[in-house]
Amino acid sequence: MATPAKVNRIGLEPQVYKGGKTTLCAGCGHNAISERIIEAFYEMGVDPQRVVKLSGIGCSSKSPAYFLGGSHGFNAVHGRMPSVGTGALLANKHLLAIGISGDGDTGAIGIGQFVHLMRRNLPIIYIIEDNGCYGLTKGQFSPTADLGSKLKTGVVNDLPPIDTCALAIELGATFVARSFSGDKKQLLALLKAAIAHRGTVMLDVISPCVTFNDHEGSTKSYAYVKDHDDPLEEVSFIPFFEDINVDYLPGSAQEVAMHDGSKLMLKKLEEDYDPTDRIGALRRLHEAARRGEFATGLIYIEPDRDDFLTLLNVVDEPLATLPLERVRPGKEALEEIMEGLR
Amino acid sequence: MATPAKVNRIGLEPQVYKGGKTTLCAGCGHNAISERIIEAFYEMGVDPQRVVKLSGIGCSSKSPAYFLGGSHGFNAVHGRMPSVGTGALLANKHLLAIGISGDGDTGAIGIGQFVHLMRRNLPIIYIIEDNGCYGLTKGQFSPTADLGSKLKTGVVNDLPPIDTCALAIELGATFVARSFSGDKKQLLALLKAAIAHRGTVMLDVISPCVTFNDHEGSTKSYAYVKDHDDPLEEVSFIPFFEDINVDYLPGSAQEVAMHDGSKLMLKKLEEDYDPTDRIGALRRLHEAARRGEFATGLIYIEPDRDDFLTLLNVVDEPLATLPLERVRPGKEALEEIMEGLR
Amino acid sequence: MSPSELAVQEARSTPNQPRVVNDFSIQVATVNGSGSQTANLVLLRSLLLMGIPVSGKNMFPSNIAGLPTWYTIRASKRGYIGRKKEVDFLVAMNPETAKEDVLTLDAGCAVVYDEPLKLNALRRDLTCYAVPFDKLVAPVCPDAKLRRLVRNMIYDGVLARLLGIEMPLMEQALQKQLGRKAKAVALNLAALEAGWDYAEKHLAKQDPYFIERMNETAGKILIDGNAAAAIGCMMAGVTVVAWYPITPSSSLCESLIGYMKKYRVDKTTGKATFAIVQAEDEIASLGMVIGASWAGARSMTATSGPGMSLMSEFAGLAYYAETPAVIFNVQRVGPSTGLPTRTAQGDVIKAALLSHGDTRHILLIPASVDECYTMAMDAFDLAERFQTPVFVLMDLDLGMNTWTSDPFAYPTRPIDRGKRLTAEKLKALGEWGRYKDVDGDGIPYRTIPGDGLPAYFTRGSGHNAKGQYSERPDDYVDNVDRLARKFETARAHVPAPIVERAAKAKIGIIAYGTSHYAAGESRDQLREEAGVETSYYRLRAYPFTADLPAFIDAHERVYVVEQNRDAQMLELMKMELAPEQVAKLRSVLHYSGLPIDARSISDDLLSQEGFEVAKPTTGRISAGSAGGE
Amino acid sequence: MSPSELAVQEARSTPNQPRVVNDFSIQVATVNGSGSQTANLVLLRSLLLMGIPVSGKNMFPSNIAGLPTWYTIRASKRGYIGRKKEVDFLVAMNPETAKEDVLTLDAGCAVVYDEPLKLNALRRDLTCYAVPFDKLVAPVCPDAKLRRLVRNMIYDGVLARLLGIEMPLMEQALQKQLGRKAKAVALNLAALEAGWDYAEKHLAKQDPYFIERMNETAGKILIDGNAAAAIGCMMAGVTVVAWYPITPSSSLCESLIGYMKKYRVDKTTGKATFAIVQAEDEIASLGMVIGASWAGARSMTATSGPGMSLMSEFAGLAYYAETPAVIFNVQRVGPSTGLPTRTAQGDVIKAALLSHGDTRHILLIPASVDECYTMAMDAFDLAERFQTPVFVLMDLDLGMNTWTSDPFAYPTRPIDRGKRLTAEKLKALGEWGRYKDVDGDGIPYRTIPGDGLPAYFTRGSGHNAKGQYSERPDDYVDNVDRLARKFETARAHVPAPIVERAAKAKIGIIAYGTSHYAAGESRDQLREEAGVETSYYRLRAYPFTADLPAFIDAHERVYVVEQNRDAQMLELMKMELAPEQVAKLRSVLHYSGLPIDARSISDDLLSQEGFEVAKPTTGRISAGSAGGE
Ligand SMILES: Cc1ncc(C[n+]2csc(CCOP(=O)(O)OP(=O)(O)O)c2C)c(N)n1
Ligand SMILES: Cc1ncc(C[n+]2csc(CCOP(=O)(O)OP(=O)(O)O)c2C)c(N)n1
Ligand code: SF4
Ligand code: SF4
Ligand SMILES: [Mg+2]
Ligand SMILES: [Mg+2]
Repeated sequence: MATPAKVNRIGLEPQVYKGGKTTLCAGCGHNAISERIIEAFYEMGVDPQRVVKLSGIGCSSKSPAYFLGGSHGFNAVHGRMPSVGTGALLANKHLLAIGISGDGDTGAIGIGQFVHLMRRNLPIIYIIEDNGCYGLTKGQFSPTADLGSKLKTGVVNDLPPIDTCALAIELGATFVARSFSGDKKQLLALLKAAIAHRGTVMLDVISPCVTFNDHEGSTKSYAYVKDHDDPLEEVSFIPFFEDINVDYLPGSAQEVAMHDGSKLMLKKLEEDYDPTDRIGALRRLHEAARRGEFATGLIYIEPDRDDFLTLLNVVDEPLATLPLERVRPGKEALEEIMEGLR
Repeated sequence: MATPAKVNRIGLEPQVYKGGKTTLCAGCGHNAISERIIEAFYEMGVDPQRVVKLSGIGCSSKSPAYFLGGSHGFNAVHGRMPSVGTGALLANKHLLAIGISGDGDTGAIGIGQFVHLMRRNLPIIYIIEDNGCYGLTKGQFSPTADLGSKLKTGVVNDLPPIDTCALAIELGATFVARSFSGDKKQLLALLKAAIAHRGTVMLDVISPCVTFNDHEGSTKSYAYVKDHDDPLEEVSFIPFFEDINVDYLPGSAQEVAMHDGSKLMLKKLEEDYDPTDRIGALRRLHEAARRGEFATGLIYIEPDRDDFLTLLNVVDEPLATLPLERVRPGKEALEEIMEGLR
Repeated sequence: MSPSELAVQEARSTPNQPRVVNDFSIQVATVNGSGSQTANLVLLRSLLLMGIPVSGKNMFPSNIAGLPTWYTIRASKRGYIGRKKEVDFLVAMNPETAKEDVLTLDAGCAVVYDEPLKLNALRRDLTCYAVPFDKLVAPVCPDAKLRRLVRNMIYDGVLARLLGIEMPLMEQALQKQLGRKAKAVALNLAALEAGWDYAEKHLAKQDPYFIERMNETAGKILIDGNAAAAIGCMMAGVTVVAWYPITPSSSLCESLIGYMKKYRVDKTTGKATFAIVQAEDEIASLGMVIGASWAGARSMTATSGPGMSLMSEFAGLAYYAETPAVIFNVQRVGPSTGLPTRTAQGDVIKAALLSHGDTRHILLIPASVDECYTMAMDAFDLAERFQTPVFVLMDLDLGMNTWTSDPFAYPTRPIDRGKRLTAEKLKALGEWGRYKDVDGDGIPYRTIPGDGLPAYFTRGSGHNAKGQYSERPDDYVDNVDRLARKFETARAHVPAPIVERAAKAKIGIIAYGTSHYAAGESRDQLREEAGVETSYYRLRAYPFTADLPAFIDAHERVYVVEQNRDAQMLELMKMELAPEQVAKLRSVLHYSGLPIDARSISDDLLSQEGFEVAKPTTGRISAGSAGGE
Repeated sequence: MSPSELAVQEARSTPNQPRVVNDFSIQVATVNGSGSQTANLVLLRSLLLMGIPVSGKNMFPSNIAGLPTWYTIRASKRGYIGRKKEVDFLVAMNPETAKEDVLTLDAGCAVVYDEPLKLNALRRDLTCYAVPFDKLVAPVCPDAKLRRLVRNMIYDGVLARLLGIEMPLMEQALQKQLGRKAKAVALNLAALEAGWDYAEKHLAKQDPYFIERMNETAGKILIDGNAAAAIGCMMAGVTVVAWYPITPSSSLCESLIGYMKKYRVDKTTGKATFAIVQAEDEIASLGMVIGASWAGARSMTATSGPGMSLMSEFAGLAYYAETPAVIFNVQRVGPSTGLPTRTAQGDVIKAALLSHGDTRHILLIPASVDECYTMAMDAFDLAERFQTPVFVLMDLDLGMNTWTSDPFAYPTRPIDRGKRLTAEKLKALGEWGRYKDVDGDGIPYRTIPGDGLPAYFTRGSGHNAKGQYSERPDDYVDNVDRLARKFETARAHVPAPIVERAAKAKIGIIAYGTSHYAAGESRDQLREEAGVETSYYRLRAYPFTADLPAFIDAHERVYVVEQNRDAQMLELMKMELAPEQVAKLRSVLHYSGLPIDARSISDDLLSQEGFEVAKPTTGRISAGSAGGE
């Protein structure tokens, strides 16, 4: 007797959420992130038909081919995923967009588009698979490489890193988090919350490059990150469609109500951390960085700001498929214009 | 009997520091900034032969033609002044570089190069002539336009501004200040300090566009800025070559020792403001912005960090003019290389 | 100026010239930011209302206010609307350029000038009319701050009187121009009348230039090419626009915003059927367009040369990934920090080949405002049909100057959304592959996110016909060969040229875009002045259509007229035409930044034909400020 | 494999083939990241040490580890170093591609394969040698983690035995390759010997392929083009480098960093006579180069197609502002997200015309590693002499593959820093103007910041000859005409072609860059197989030098061989050659992403010449993974 297939709330099997076989190196952090994405979308019961996957160029940017095989994807040019994603969402505001970038793709050539995407609060899940180097071009330092971090060749990085989380907060992103490809639980919870959030989700996931940046002296090696992970809270996510009550001691947890009715439960690890306080969040990031640590978890959230698509006030249907009558004004309109020009 | 010409400490007359006749609109804030630059370079006794002026494209970017006529200048492409400036300084580390950009030139197309210049702490005086609009293309909103600010046509800006000062601080610039084209005294003092600083000076000068953005409803109009100027301190500059002692009540002023022996005296207007505290500076910027005000003055300074040219550890002479013997290795070198390839 | 001074000056003029009616050019020299644009457009429209074919061209500097600007209005009973090289009637308002403006005129020209400039002292072979503008403006405009703006309307009044433009039409033009701004209308009307009155009382007509009513402009509209293109985009059903301001293309998107807000917002819900985003730069603009087109929207951007250069990488991606994109390039003189307010046809070969690697793009080249309108619609249809970027190459002259036109016709054709896979088609095909050439025309079927049909992963060239990742040499070759085939298919679908064969003509002329007007006028000059008959081929698109070789074959020599230094269109032709055809091709180039004029073409062509050509006329205008910084 | 199995297989081979000595290709199919590169380079170098002309080409995927990779080594006693289309000897290590690799071989080929793959079962017309790599590696490499890396060295040992490569030379090559890493040397030596021993004991030679000592490589070096160019840059005295990583150009700058650290740092102070900056992208790279060159440094960047596209705007500015810049473009298959690890000559016309507006750039096109070295030096001299960007167009094949060469000669020429104004010159000139053409060659004199000479304000085209701001039409025309003149001057200064005229040849062949080797070999094939004599013109630069028309005139038909779809160099030629010359031009194209091979040229050319050409050989390699993502 066949056991009934395991399905999610929209009746799809886990298999549906998988993608092609990865061509990344065995053990690459990026693969772990793909796995969490597969789980999160499966468990949240997202319709793959609604999802678009966008990326730039890099090992990280290849990874959308390795999850959600039934969704459309666009492997664009280096550093320009944000604009392509913006366009896709303008065409169809019902799409759920997930953009995958690398720290080189975002921090170097793509930092301009990153800045403007954050500023617009475009509703997209923007993931940086952050390994502190350019994996695909063989390991040069990227702009997130830490001061003093070493290349395999022994060369030392003498520039300060760009903290993409601090930048995103400064620029107006409404959901900013950092995680580690090795922290399954935290990453999964954050990804689910990301799916529930309406606005820009900026999720910097430290994701060791096992081939070029996993050695002693690197501050983005698996071992180093594991040792220097400094979680702000214990994150759990309760989707709107699950009726779970979690009890915490009063004051020991913060509950964030998401746009779709889901809840993000943050069990405090530090008395005073409040992820809705922008300047507090920045301070905390700076402090961790000064200690050589990575503050992870939900760093900042502003659940209620209007996202870019809302500001544009477009019709409810996707612009992409409006019929001719809706997009071509009538004869009178043209005549009126002509009259005005006589 | 001819009166002796007024000259500065290197014996040059004020005239020498002037440039061509401005082609900007009468009353444009940018012209006021050019005047302060002329004064500052004159009074500091900078040799114009040592100065290079760089700019992108915009009304602001035209202004280097209107000061320091005896210095070389390069009006580059839109948003890319930072890279051209970087190149010039790499070629000759003895040059004193002043880059003029606009809020569009920097905040929109140029934000990527801005980010990386700040991160490198390139020793350049980077001035944003900030009018919240694209003057040269007739007044569209720029990324520094404030939320809710109005165009002449009545259109309201619904995106948050990029605070270039906060960004510069976050990214590692070592001298970050904001001023107002209408505040002669403050701007002049900051410009002189900028000349004395070794490292990136990011000076955002609010500079009203009298033609397109000086109306009611604009938050970058002359009147609005005058009303909402929120100076952090009273800035005065004492150059190393002047032997002045200023007495302040203890605790009422902060003295910043500059790299060249000059002193920046900051008479406190607020008890607790400390421009060497990064996160404090960010908080203060956020607070002013929340109140709809512009925090001006010296916002942040870190006088001692190595600048980019120092990190590169190049020879003392300009690379540009090293003689052939210094830049072409000898025959033995080539032979050694060839031997290694056999 | 006292009446006696006037008398002196009359003596200097050449009163025995024959009357020149409706066939001359007026140049107004002012500084920008002085409100002269209103006065100039009123003058232009008044001539239109007089029924006379007319055109207006603005030569303005690359700054906002205070620098020399020249506006040239040409009245032409024969309907010539290209630039006229010679100035016949000068209005000299700008002290900075007045001297040079006057010195470069041909003998016999007329000059209205601001009295204090004393231009009459400069030459004796002109007809000079002094007007004390400051004195006249004071009484009509008590508010001293506004005088600068109103002052220019006075020369309209003076010209109306001197040339014979009917005042009621002038007033009508003024009303139209200023719309509902009652106070402005009143002030300007007063200035207009003050000018008229002054001329009536103090200026005795001495020059030969006259305006007389015709009936050539009934129903015509006045519009610039950018606005015309904007209307076309709206009518094409554009839904996503991403742009970054740049002269001379900004007003295309700005006009579009205006029209869309008026006609494309749901009256009841207030919601828009479009999204227009001012992007952070041109790379982002094209990225957004590509993303939107990929997701199924009709999407466009507009820019000029520097922006197009920045779009290079993305343009190549779109060519290979086969996403539609409509890109207007309103051309200006290159490069960046070049002459952004001067016109050129300098991006032709660059647009055709934009990006690295083997790429080739469709170009549409409108010559008129009407074509700006229709080709905007064509562009979207072609971009979606061929799933590729389509460049609409305009230029500053077409985009920013005001042109007369018949009113635009409402589109009768439905829009072509190209080969979109449907459930039925999928069934019919059996198996779908994103890049399969099922119809043999090189054009594959596509799906879009959210349509419920099979998804695919979009990349540049690294895929097989099914859209799967591939680095196989044969997959690559198959794919790029299909792309070449697709481009060949496009030949039959782009706008065909407009050809005029003259019966016994041995000479052909090929022109495109705004060179058309000067070329047409030049053909008349060649016929009338030198007895040279020419056939004419107005090119409207790239790839070239199949009839180009035949046109060349039918003539002994063919001149390709264009506004760039390097003969870029000719270069594109040479790349694909047979050597026999190439052997017949000659080039006529004009690249000073000013719009091309008929006289320059005729002189150049005739001298290439072995005629003796007179020294270039002195009518070289001094447009452009120099030096002094 | 048991000896009896071996016997079965021997029967299948075709033992009566004649001995093939020093004239065959070996292809090693592995996965990348498996350390095979070391084994392949040792094999390559051992042949060099045997005195045999040899070349190696790596066909690798666009990822870091785990995907199929093919390395082809060609031994050619006649000195052919282009790619050979047919594979003669396969080493099949990669389970994923082994089947297809074997199936596409021609009959009679030899195969060494990993025993478990059982490839002998696939075909009976090959000579198959099974080797149990895993079993052999275990004893020589106790550390299981290292086995993956050492395992490949075993096939070197097997091949040494089967082909007759002398073991001491193999060992010498290994020492050279691994340098001072004693432990690695020891491990690999053991693996090498294990391979040799296994072959000695278990494999009976059945194939016809043999390596025998020659004396053709004395003193030769092995180097890739990127490293060669880097040495050239260092010797040219480059002082400022700005770059952004991109395959296949990264290793140019990375090699340069290595050399500069060694040879351009002051021994006593530890200070560098150079600055190398990894920029944030290619726009910034070129911006830095322009800034540095403007300020007087010798400055360069290196990139590939996508980066060059991004440099478009700046390239135009540099052309107009007349700042030197040296840009290496190591070409790969376009577009972005295309095939970044495959070779092409696809950016030729793009580089020549890069930017909007009327621009034209100097291109240098090295064909050999020696020319990478010398032309790097030429590039700086030309860039400074002509105050303009100079592109050095290499390709992946040249830049990343390892080539044999004579050692590079130390430069004898001093560097040319171009027309820099000096105090004396200024005195002689009287008045200096930044853009004055005082020498009639179009090249003006420049000053640099800090030199104490007159300063100027640098812009694109908006200036007069003095360098002052100007929008005047005549100033613009004068300036761009001078720029065109300057480009004409360059014709006489760029590297001249290498021409070989065959006495009675009616056919000419033009090739450039890496197409040279296949073209040369093809000329032999044409002569020997079809009796077709050809002359040869190896183009080395753009603008074309004056002798190009004469070469074409001297032949009836001229074939332009290139590695792109659109015949880009031919297009550039058509743009300027006379129609009689164009009529003679034909095209031979190869654009699969693999390096061009002689057989493909010969077949294509002969069929265009009307010869009957055999169906393409089956020797089509399966380089490239497909599908299944
Ligand atoms: C315009 C352009 N420049 C350079 C490259 C080469 N390139 C490909 S991936 C990459 C860096 C990728 O680094 P990152 O984004 O951190 O991704 P990772 O491989 O580390 O995951 C670069 C520079 C390119 N593809 N396009
Ligand atoms: C690549 C490119 N895109 C667009 C332009 C057009 N452009 C010129 S100036 C400018 C904006 C200038 O704004 P800002 O920097 O704020 O200077 P301002 O004029 O306000 O001083 C733009 C968009 C250009 N020159 N180049
Ligand atoms: S090179 Fe690094 S980033 Fe790329 S796939 Fe391998 S481990 Fe991952
Ligand atoms: S338009 Fe505005 S920014 Fe430009 S010069 Fe005029 S006032 Fe200044
Ligand atoms: Mg990375
Ligand atoms: Mg501005």
